[in-house]
Amino acid sequence: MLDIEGLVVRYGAREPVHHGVSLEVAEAGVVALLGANGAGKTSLMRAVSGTLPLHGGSVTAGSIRFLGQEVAGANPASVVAQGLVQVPEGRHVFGALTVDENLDAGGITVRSREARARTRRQLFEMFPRLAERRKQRAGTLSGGEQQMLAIARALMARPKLLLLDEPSLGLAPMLVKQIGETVRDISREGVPVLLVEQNAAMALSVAHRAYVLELGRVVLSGPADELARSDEVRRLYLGEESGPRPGEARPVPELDRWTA
Amino acid sequence: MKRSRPRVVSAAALALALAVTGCSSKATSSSKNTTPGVTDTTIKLGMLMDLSGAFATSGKTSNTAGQFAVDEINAAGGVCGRKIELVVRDHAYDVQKAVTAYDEVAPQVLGFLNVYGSAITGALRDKISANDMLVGLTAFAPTLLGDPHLIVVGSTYDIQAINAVDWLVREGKLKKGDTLGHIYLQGEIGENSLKGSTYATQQLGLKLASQQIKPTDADLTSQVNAVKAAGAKAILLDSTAKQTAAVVSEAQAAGLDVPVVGNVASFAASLLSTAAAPALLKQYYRVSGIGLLSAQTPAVQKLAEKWKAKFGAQQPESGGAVVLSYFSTHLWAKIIGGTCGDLTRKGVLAARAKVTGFSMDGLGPALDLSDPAQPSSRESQIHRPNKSAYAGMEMVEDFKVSDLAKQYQIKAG
Amino acid sequence: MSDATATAAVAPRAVARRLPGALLLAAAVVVLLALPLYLEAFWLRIGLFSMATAVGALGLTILFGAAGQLSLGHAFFVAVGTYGYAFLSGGDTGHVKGLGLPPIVAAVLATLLAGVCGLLFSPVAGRLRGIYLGIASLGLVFLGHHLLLNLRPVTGGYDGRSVTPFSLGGFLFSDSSDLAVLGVPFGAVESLWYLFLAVTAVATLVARNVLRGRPGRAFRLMRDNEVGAAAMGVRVQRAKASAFVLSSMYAGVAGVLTALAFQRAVPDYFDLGLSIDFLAMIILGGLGSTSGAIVGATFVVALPIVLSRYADALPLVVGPGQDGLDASIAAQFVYGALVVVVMLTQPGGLRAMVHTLRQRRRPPYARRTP
Amino acid sequence: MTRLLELLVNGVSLGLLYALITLGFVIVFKATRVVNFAHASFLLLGVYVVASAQPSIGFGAAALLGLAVAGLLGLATERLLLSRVDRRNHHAMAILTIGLNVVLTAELTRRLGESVLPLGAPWDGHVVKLGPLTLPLTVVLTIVAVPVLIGGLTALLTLTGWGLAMRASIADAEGAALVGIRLRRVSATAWVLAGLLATAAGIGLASFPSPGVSLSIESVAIAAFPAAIIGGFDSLGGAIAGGLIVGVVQVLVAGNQDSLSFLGLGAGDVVAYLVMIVVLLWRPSGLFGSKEFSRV
Repeated sequence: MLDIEGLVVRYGAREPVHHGVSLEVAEAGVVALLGANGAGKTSLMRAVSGTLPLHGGSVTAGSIRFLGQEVAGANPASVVAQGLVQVPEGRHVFGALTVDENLDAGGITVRSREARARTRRQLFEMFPRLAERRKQRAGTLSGGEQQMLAIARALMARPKLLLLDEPSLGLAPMLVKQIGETVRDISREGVPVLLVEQNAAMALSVAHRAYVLELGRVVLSGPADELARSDEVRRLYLGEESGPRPGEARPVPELDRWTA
Repeated sequence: MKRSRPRVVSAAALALALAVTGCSSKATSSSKNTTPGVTDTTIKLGMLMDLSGAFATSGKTSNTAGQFAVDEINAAGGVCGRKIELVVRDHAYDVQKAVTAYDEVAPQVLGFLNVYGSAITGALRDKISANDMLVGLTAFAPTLLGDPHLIVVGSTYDIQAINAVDWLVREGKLKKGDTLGHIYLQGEIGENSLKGSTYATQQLGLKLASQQIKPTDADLTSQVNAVKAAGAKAILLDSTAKQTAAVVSEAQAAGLDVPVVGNVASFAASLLSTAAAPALLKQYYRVSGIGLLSAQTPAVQKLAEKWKAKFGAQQPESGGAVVLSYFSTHLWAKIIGGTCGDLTRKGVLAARAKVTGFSMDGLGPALDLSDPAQPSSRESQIHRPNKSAYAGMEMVEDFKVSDLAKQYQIKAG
Repeated sequence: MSDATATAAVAPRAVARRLPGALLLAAAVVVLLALPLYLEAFWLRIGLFSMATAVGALGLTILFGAAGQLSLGHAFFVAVGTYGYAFLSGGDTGHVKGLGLPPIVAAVLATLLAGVCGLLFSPVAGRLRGIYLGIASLGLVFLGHHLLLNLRPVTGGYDGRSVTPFSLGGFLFSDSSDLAVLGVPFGAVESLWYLFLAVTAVATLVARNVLRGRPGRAFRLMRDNEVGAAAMGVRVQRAKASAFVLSSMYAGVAGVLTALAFQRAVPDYFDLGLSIDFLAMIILGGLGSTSGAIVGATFVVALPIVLSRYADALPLVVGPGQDGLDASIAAQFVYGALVVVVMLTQPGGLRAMVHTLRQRRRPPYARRTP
Repeated sequence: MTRLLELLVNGVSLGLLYALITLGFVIVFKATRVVNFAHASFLLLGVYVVASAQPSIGFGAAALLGLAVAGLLGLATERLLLSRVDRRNHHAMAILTIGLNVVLTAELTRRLGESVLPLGAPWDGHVVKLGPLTLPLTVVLTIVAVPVLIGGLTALLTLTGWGLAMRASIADAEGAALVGIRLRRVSATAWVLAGLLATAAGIGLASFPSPGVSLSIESVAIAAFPAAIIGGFDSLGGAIAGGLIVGVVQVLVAGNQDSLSFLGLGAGDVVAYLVMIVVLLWRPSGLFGSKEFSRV
């Protein structure tokens, strides 16, 4: 459904973030993309959703095809129109707007009023907390509630594929678990999910397939359960042994600005 | 490397400096034998005007009228057997540009026919006296008196205010015990005018209610209301032309149905096409120390014809600026004509004091420049707007000096 | 390219690359020193204004370029320098008072006074960011203008006050000095040229050291991330205040120089337009760089004046008083359009443009990625 | 008492016009993070077009033309200039508007000079008596029309999809892009709105008893700066409140010059900035502003 091939992203004149990343998301299920901070995960998500220019970046090589259509370099609105919706890292809910208005905005590309109302009802069943707080400003919600809202807002657009960028970031372990369940629910409802996570344990527990990105390259890929058992992943991402490998550089400091 | 750099620099600098300074052209050209701006055939005079800034219309008008006079003088053979040439520079009412333009023009000219703008004159005063330059002004501030380098043509703002108050009383528009409202601009015009109105109201047993405004103020409702609350029976107004329109309309809006007398700069012909026109025609008068472009004397008619010949139906915004510039250019010719034997800046300064009875019928009052500490005249005219008069103004009262203005003591600044 | 790396041990290639630079600098210094012997007062005056403005721009580029504090109040601090000098060095004339201090003392005190004003404003500056700070400081310009008009005994009101010529060790920097060098009479502009050159050079060196040294790093850290800077041991409030005070003192020096260049202090010069011009200068030149500030200042100051002078020679532009496009308006058009074009093509300013050109010319091995 | 009331009414009317100017300024800033230094010249250009077209096509059509030209100028600024700059480089964009302002001001100065162009509005020259108060009709119309205009704008922003898109982009640009809102379109509308609001305010400022359109109107529009700050940049309500506060304070101070002489003469303009600094010391992001916005 989503085919990325040989992707290279650059921010201005800086060194490219990727060195030809390729990955694939199937028609159903959850695909996890793992990697340390600075590996290029967020840039990859931005490349797919078309928001790279907002951060001064661009796709300089490779292709991103969604349902056979090239989307690399397309603007975010047309990407959304094609059914590819992203929940960004850091949630980016509309703090000054109410929960209801956030959901309205999420469904802004859906023409049918009736369809919007139906989706909203379903979402309120899925996230009862949001229904309770529908008149409240999103900025006043807790972190976990904001994450739920961000996901619900994306689902309002009735996506064909949902991209989730670091949904567990900054959340308490219990909430992380809840997010994992939500992701599983969404894919069960028939919406495939590309999940980008630093929290490999959670991601691998819900994903079917996974890719591991390191310094702009895919270094590992395969079925999630196999990866979860591999030594490398266990050591590096599941925290069974701490500290980076010798020789593995920390992210280039200049890149922090762009990926933070 | 880092340490060696200054040595390289200074050595090279020294060598080059020695090589270079041997042949400075500036050294030879700056011999002081000849007077700047004077050759056997020409006399150059400078003009520093605002031709592109906020007062560009006035600047251009003065420039044109000055050129009319110069052409006339040259056609009649020039002065001291030499033709007058103008060196015009635009300062756009920007002090920095004015100072550089002065530096550029000063070495080329005998004197300045006109330097426009009080801020500009202020910035240049020290240089002007250092250069023994004689400078004509488009300003009537008594604070400019006492400096032999500056020419203030005609009566000063304070005297004009006194004459205006005197006229209001003579016409019965103000009676003893009445209140005069005075709305005045912060700056040399308004504050000097206030001295005059304060003096006149004291002498004539009137009360004064004054309100200060800034040149940039557009909404003057509160000032007008304040004057109204003080019970003013007439308003003396020192403002820009735009503000005049605002004041008369706001007075009308506030139901304050009293005469408004403005100074010479407070009117522009285009105001008569604005919404303020009815109020202006009804209430507004102008006091002026120089002549009126629609006056019926031959000298004035000749000038008006020149303007018509050049601009056709397009009448000047400010008839006063046309008259003043033309009049003072002729005055300059008179001054220079008095020192043909000594065409130097010092000679010109001395010649200025010899002019005691210069007049041109209807263009201006008889001028006496002998004492720089006294105004060259104490006479004023009163004008009022009239759509059919040339440049929008007609005569109410010809040049006259009030007794009050005669005895008024000016403290030169 | 820090100087610390350019020790004697550096490969000969690096030395070879730097040598032309040193010679260029030497040539520039010679030319600058010799100019008063050749140029007329008009050009020297432009130079004086440019240098005075450049010093002010240096201060703003430290404040805004490095520390990220947007100030639209720079004109105010320049005014403090100008009037401070005029008041402290001036004598009593009529209603206008003065303390009659020796000019050099007055100049130093005026600079400190501007710094103190900056310090007084720093509680506000420290609390505000971005556009809030920009407009709050804009308030200073209006407040300052109001004070200039109303504090008559100090400022002389709308008419301004004259400025005591500078003197140092008995030498008077004015037209009444009898000094002549190689037959060229040294009046105010010629002698002030050297004074300004010296002050500008010192100001540039200090600014360069500040920007390249520890304070500059602290400022930039603070600009990019206050919390991060605090975590790295930068005392944010103090660093902000010191950036503000330093920049105010630069403005103060610029003010003193402006006073000397004008030979008179007039209130209307210190308006919002001046503050905005300062901002345009440093961004046109290249934000946060000393050379950018100087180039930007020279450009903004000189362009309208030079264009007016050569109006006759330019197509479409008419001389003063003729009908058509006035030189001064044309200068405004060119200035405005250039600002737009530079921002469209080189948002990094003229300095970035030079940098790109230089990189293009340089052989590939010398090219560095920034 | 009557006088105080008159001053107050005049102040409110002026304040409402400031509010319109400030609204446009704030909307652009919120939608694009650009400080529009050319805002005052947008206003002057719009109202200049009205005044110069009015003799030949009548006031109504001229007003529409003026609004259209200013709106188009806003659109062109966004489309032709700002959209070519990296949208994160707010400094470059702000400086670009400075350049634009220089060009516009130069051209308008050249055209207007010292002259005053009559606005030709049908309410010019009319005075209304309301009990003891004598007020220009303009003042009364302003007090009625501006709230209606602001109400209409608020309704558009809260009730329509366009308004939702606008508010969502203002709240979080990236979030808005990710739900399919076209940010370019939103910025373009913000710039068009700025031009329209500025011209509307300009028509008020140039109306009787003001004699017409002249250069000084531009300096009046600068009062939008402190007004925007007093209100707090991220609240439209704040823009309105800020405008009102500045208008009322200015008129009251100017009207009581005599008793306030210790402030120095002509304190009316300065006092807005004094209020602003006091407000900022108390609340660093204005009366209604929220914290994040001062972090721009």
